[in-house]
Amino acid sequence: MRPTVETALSQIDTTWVIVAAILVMFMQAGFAFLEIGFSRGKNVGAVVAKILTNFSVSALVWWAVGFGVAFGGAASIAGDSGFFFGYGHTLNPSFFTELYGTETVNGPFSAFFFFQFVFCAVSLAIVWGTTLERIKFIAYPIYAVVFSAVIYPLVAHWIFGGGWLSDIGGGVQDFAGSTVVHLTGATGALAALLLLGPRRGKYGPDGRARAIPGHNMPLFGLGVLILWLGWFGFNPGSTLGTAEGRFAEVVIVTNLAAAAGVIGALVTSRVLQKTLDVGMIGNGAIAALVAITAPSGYVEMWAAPVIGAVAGGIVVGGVLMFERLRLDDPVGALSAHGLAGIWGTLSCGIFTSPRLASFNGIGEEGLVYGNASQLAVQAVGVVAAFVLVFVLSFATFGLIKAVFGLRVDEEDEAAGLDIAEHGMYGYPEQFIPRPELEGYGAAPAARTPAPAPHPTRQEVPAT
Amino acid sequence: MRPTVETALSQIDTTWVIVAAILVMFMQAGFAFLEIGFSRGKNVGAVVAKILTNFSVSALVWWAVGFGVAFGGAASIAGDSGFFFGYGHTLNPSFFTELYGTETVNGPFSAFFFFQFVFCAVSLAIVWGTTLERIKFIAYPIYAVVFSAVIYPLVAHWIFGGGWLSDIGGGVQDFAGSTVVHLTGATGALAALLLLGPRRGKYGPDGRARAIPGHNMPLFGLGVLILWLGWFGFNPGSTLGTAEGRFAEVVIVTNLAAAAGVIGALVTSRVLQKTLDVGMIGNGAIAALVAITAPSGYVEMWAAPVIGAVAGGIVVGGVLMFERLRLDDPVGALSAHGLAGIWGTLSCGIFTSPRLASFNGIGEEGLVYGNASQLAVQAVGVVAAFVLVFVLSFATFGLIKAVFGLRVDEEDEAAGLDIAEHGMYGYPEQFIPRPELEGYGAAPAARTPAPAPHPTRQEVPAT
Amino acid sequence: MRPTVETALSQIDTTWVIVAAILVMFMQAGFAFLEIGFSRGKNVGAVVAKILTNFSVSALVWWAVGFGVAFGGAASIAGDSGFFFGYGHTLNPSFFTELYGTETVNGPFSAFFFFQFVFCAVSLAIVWGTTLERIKFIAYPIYAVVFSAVIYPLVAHWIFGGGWLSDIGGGVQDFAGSTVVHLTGATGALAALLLLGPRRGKYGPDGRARAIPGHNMPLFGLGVLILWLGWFGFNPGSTLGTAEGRFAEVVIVTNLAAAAGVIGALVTSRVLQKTLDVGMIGNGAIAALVAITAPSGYVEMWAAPVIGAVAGGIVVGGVLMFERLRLDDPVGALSAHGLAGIWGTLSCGIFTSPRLASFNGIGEEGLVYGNASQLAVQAVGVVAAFVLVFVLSFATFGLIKAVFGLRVDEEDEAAGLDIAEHGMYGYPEQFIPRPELEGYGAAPAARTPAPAPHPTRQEVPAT
Amino acid sequence: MKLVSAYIRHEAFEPIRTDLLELGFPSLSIMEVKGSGRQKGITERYRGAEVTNYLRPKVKIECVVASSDVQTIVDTILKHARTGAVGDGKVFVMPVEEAYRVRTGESGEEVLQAHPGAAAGVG
Amino acid sequence: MKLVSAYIRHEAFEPIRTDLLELGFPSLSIMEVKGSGRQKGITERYRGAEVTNYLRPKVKIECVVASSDVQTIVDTILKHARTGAVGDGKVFVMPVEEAYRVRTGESGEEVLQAHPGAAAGVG
Amino acid sequence: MKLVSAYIRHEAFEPIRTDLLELGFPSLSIMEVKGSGRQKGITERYRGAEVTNYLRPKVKIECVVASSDVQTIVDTILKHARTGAVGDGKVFVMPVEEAYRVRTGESGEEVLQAHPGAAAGVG
Ligand SMILES: Nc1ncnc2c1ncn2[C@@H]1O[C@H](COP(=O)(O)OP(=O)(O)O)[C@@H](O)[C@H]1O
Ligand SMILES: Nc1ncnc2c1ncn2[C@@H]1O[C@H](COP(=O)(O)OP(=O)(O)O)[C@@H](O)[C@H]1O
Ligand SMILES: Nc1ncnc2c1ncn2[C@@H]1O[C@H](COP(=O)(O)OP(=O)(O)O)[C@@H](O)[C@H]1O
Repeated sequence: MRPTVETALSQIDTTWVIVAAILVMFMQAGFAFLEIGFSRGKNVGAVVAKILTNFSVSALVWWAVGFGVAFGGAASIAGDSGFFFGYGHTLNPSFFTELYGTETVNGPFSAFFFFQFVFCAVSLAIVWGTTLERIKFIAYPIYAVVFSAVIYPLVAHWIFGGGWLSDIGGGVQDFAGSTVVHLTGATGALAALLLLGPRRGKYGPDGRARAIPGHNMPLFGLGVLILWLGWFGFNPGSTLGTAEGRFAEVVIVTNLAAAAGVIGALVTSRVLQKTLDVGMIGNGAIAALVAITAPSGYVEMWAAPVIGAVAGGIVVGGVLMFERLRLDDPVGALSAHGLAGIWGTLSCGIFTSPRLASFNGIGEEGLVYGNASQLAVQAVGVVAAFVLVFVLSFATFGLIKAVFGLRVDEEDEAAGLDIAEHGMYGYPEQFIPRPELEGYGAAPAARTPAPAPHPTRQEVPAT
Repeated sequence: MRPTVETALSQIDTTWVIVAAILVMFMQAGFAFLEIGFSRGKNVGAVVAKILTNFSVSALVWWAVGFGVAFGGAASIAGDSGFFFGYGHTLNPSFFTELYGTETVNGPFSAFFFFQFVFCAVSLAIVWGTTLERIKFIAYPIYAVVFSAVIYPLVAHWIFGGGWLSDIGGGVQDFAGSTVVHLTGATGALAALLLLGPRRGKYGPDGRARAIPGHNMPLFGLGVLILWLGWFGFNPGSTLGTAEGRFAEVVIVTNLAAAAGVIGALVTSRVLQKTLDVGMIGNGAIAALVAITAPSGYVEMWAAPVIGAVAGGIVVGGVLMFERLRLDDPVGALSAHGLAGIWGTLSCGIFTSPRLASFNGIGEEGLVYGNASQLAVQAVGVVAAFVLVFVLSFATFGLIKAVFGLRVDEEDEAAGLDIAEHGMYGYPEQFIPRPELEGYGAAPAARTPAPAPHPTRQEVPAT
Repeated sequence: MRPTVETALSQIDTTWVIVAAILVMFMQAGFAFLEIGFSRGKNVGAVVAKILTNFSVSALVWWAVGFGVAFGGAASIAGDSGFFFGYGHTLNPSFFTELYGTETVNGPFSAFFFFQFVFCAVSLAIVWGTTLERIKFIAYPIYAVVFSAVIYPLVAHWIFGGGWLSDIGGGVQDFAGSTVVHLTGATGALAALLLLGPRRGKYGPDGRARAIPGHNMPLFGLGVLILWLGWFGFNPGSTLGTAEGRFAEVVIVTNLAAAAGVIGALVTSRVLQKTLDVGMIGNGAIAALVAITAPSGYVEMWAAPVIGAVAGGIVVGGVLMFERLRLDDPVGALSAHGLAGIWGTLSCGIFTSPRLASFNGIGEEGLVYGNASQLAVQAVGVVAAFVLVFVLSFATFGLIKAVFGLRVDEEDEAAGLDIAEHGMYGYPEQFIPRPELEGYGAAPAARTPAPAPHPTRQEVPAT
Repeated sequence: MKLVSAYIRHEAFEPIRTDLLELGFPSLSIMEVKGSGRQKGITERYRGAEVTNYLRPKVKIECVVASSDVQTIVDTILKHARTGAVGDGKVFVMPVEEAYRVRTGESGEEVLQAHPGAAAGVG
Repeated sequence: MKLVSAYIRHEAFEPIRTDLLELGFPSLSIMEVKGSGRQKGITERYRGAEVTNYLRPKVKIECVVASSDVQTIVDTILKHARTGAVGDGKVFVMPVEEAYRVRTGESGEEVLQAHPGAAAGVG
Repeated sequence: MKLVSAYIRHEAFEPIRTDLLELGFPSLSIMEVKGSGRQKGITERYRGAEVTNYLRPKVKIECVVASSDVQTIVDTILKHARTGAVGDGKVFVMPVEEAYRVRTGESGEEVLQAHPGAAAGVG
């Protein structure tokens, strides 16, 4: 049988979705390095263990349960098929079974599954930056299970998967998940933070915040650049295909917003902080990327710099505000993913163009085109998602706190999570005195005949 | 002439293969950072020089010789065309000339060439982690030539390229190279290690192993995450195309295995080591990725977590075992690529599904489907590859040892390879005393009129 | 309407161009880490802020102005449409409107826009390595505006966009921009350097150069590997599509050249420096990639190792030469992007094959095929680009110097740009004394009841 | 003149510095040291092997003062550095024979501390 | 009371610490130093320029003991630190006038070392 | 025997070392210290909070010499370390009672410096 053009198009679309998903997967490294950069040197190995563990728990739970809840049918609250996802399995009908023209899992549908998984994993990763340097390891796998089986899948189902929020008005517009992914993650972070409290030494007895600077701005920068890279999968991949080259427009929209976010944060930092705070500039990029996530498929290019620049301003103001409110958020996720996620979702209600509302078939144009109703729909989406995630997360973290404790003890926090929870420093040469680290003294027999350990051959008596 | 759908499909396939190959190429950075993280700070610049040199030698030698030996025809032992690969050259017929419908090198075939090259380069990179912190630089280019011209191409030919191992039974199943790439690399490492011995200070006179902790867990984590990323090219790219979106299924299989490997290693580390060893958790991911490499194209999704979890357990046990056997392997490659490579290859004989054996047209279903014979075929593949690689590698390293010496002298090892072989520390500020590093004293004339070097303008007398 | 094969091909091409552009975008991280690695630890956060700011300014300015100047028409000096680029806008006819079959901006054309933008951003990034550790932050945004609006777009227009240099002879051959991108960046760097002078302490009163070693070879290596990765978008993406799988050939050509560059630099470093300088080996890869950029679409595979090896030699010699000329270029950009860019452009005049000259429809075959005229055309291209960029850049930097000053004062340079311009060290734990960094003393009330801060629970009296 | 040399916990430093400054003793130097005393070691685990640490990070303060000021300095240090737990550290007093201020080349007790009264009290 | 102050190779420290502990002297401090003595410099090469290093890493041990214990300490250090090659280092003995234990505020020789007998022998 | 102990700027070290070497005093040790004196603090800003630094990096030179050589050492240090600005540092002289060369076990003034004449001048 000769292959058809439809076959070719399906394979192109599958290729793009997989490439995009791989880029999004790599955002895990972005979060890891953003967090590592913002941590102190005694808490860095723990971030590596954490990111690998969470991503892995999430992968297995999403496969077993989460995907089914999110996309296994078009019911109003949750899906109900697709558990233990596998080739040849049958799915309940939904927008996506229609899109892929199949209710039986095949290759292209597998690409969709994986693309949605990496979104769940990003959302989960966002939770933990706020809890850095003091949370117990045990909290990760437990919350990761609940999050990947229930919390994220519910929000995803409500907005992406055909649930009730896609039915109010013309539907909530959230192209790639400013709310579904980012606000969800930040809300989980807020719930954890309220139960966790600030890091030891963050607030003096006078109540004033003390800087606890992250130990490594280059690695922070690596994180930001990897996230920026990954976002070219995140937003443009959410086209779920290559039709009309729309995804290329989304690439530009995404990039313009991010660029404006950097400039917005730079200027705001200069004005409010009287310096060019490196972390804030990076946060500006992230916040703008978060903000443009929802509108990236709905707005024309000219709107992107506006949305991004505002996000850049918001994140700087937000970080300063939360710092005052004694909400100790070492990476600024509450601002960059929470506030900017809200702003981004609402901004659809302002900037969505008629062309793109109709292209996507979701919702209507925004305020600047003379329609106020979409903004209200967007607000409902934000509130619904926030309440759902906050309640479930607070309950889960509360339970963990009651059963295991949420926070390492003071001694362990002072010593650092690396040595306390992982048995070894992440930077041993920084923390273990050199004579003890080398300690050839343990080998006196070997020592005596050994030549004097001159660093190089050139070390000979000068006289 | 109007383009045909076949043209379009060929271009899609070529695009995917090139994208996959680029991802695999980037695994070089993964190996570099895994090794850097596991090294001491005095041996890190050497890793950079090493990885660039090996990759480069391999690229040139693969182009001139290796590709021809591996894929230049379907003879039982070695190929015999395709040397100094170039557009328009003629190749002897093989499975691949048929697949691409051409015996004359063209664009799509070039993609195949490059995809196979990056596999060779990965296999070579695996060799060196075990030899860290003590091997002489000269060993790299020499072994790299032999490896890329003969050792790897022979194994690749035997299993991938139509050689004798693809003829026994229905053929050895090794989808992306658990044996061809990973076991080969680890076997080369073992040969080198036996001739090299443990690092100075690793074993005391009492014979007990002493921890020589790697200096940087964040960079180790970067390595792991980049490797994980690259594996989405490695396994799914081995479909060599996009037909039926099969590669998307391979993506999921690969990811589920890796996730289970992390959890398997985490649990095993907790049980055997009483801690959550960051390096082990990362090794768990790698080992599972190695293990799933062979079966990734042959097993259904449900089998992936099983294969991965076992690999995660194997790598932890293996590292502890080799440590006791006085085989000093700083990165655990013998376990993660060797033992897990064997496990992965054998696991095809257990889990291969009938659907996928027939889809690939290689071998038969595995034990769980009631067929034991494939397991035997897999075992033959493992043994044959191991013997070939070990003999050739041991001979090559033995020769290098006899002619140049394989190991830097004690003084150089103590001082570190960076200063000893590359003339400068990889972290000069860590090793050179600051007054000597800055040494403006060398410029007294410039010094006298210069203002006192206050770090900032704010430094003024307080009184 | 049934989709046509042409639709499928357009979507494949768009996919490849976007993937390639994303790879090129990530080269920003490559430049960042190459520069960070070659900087001292006190100037590293500044690089992060710098790269984000420049990329962002460039993105906005390219969108508003630069693209229009470069590609908004086929006039001899500059384009004149496409400003504030957006979907549905109309462009003046050019080679590219013909290629894409549209004068109205659509998806595929957006991919082209973005691909060209990331090239501009790469060119801009090249400028700053040479100015490391002493230039004022204010210089970045100002020069970035001029560069992205005028300087780069003019060169791009002249050679890529149908300007006068594509008309002399059969046109200047510069497939992916050895001249347009790399020489342009290096020329900007030279202009800045002449106005900036060497780093404090680089040359003693005796005039001898003193080593100011970069602080981190692993991060340098990360930069090199990311750049190498990105080049697989840079050159093969410049096919602007997937026709005949040509881009796969370009991948191989690119990689062979880079490999030969590493070996060339390794050997040259051993001969001239008597060591295996890690930075030089990395520079060798970069220089070869720069050199192969112009010919990558014009030469057969066999020529690539030759071009690359020469570039590897050139960069080592060039770095040593500029060091003597008191041109203090911490990263070697003048050599790796300047000299190698010139060599690469000229090498088309030597090695371009008749097949590929005619495939691209630009210029003629080179010297080895018996035609000398193309070499002359190439030389004209180099000179024209150099003069244009140098004059405009020197004027811009001169103006900045006159108005704001180009260089931080001596105190700030000694203290480092991180603390001086960004308010905080990039590695606070390296620079701030630990008691002051932790300073719980500020919280005496909290201190008294607190348990003694033993690092772990195990710290108990031994007696 | 005496050198007061104290090995203490890092977190004790800031209140000591603040108090000494108020008392007119701004001049001192510190350095990172590792010390052992009455403490068990910490065992670190890494890939199946172990390494044991007996030394703990401390900060050493070195402060040269006129002999008559020694007790003030010692008392200030003792006051803030005490938590009552093992590892609080030690203070030693050592003789110093001469002192020079590099900036001026002056020598004698008056170069020791910025506060003019500090040395003046020595009489 | 005396301060025994030794500049030695890193690898000598562990046996010294072990022996001192057995002899009843657990308390000491160390710090990283760089020293020069009878050694040529090392020349480092970097991108065509050079920098020369005359200083080598050493570890400095500071151990305050009762005057009667000085010889024990010095002998222990000399025993383990000697390789016979250039760069083995030096040991100096300096007077200490007073010592305080921060945890208790006590002063005098008995605060010096954990081992009760250590200072007891002083008489 | 005396210990000359100097807290100076980093950039002063190299000429001092060179001069001392020429004068026959190759042996010395240095360490990184942070010092405070007559200087205001530097305030660092980070994400809306601040941290203030009162300590500046200095290098400490420790050089034990025969009593008769002290003035040479002190003068050499003063000569090169002076810029005339606040923060130039201090030099202290302290008594040393005994010295041992680890390599040989010898003790006394002759072990102090490599230059044979250096101690010889002590008489
Ligand atoms: N005799 C000594 N010589 C040098 N340093 C000492 C001495 N005694 C204590 N120290 C330093 O003081 C620190 C705390 O000593 P420790 O014995 O724990 O105090 P204590 O037992 O008095 O509470 C040690 O880590 C070490 O740095
Ligand atoms: N007079 C001294 N003052 C301070 N430190 C010294 C002195 N002599 C030696 N040292 C320290 O001891 C280390 C080894 O000294 P070195 O002269 O090589 O020993 P030797 O010649 O006795 O074998 C030096 O690196 C330095 O740290
Ligand atoms: N009395 C002292 N005790 C210990 N260190 C001192 C003392 N006085 C000065 N220093 C050291 O010398 C450095 C410079 O001192 P500073 O007071 O700035 O010098 P001056 O005021 O004499 O120019 C300080 O940073 C500190 O390290």
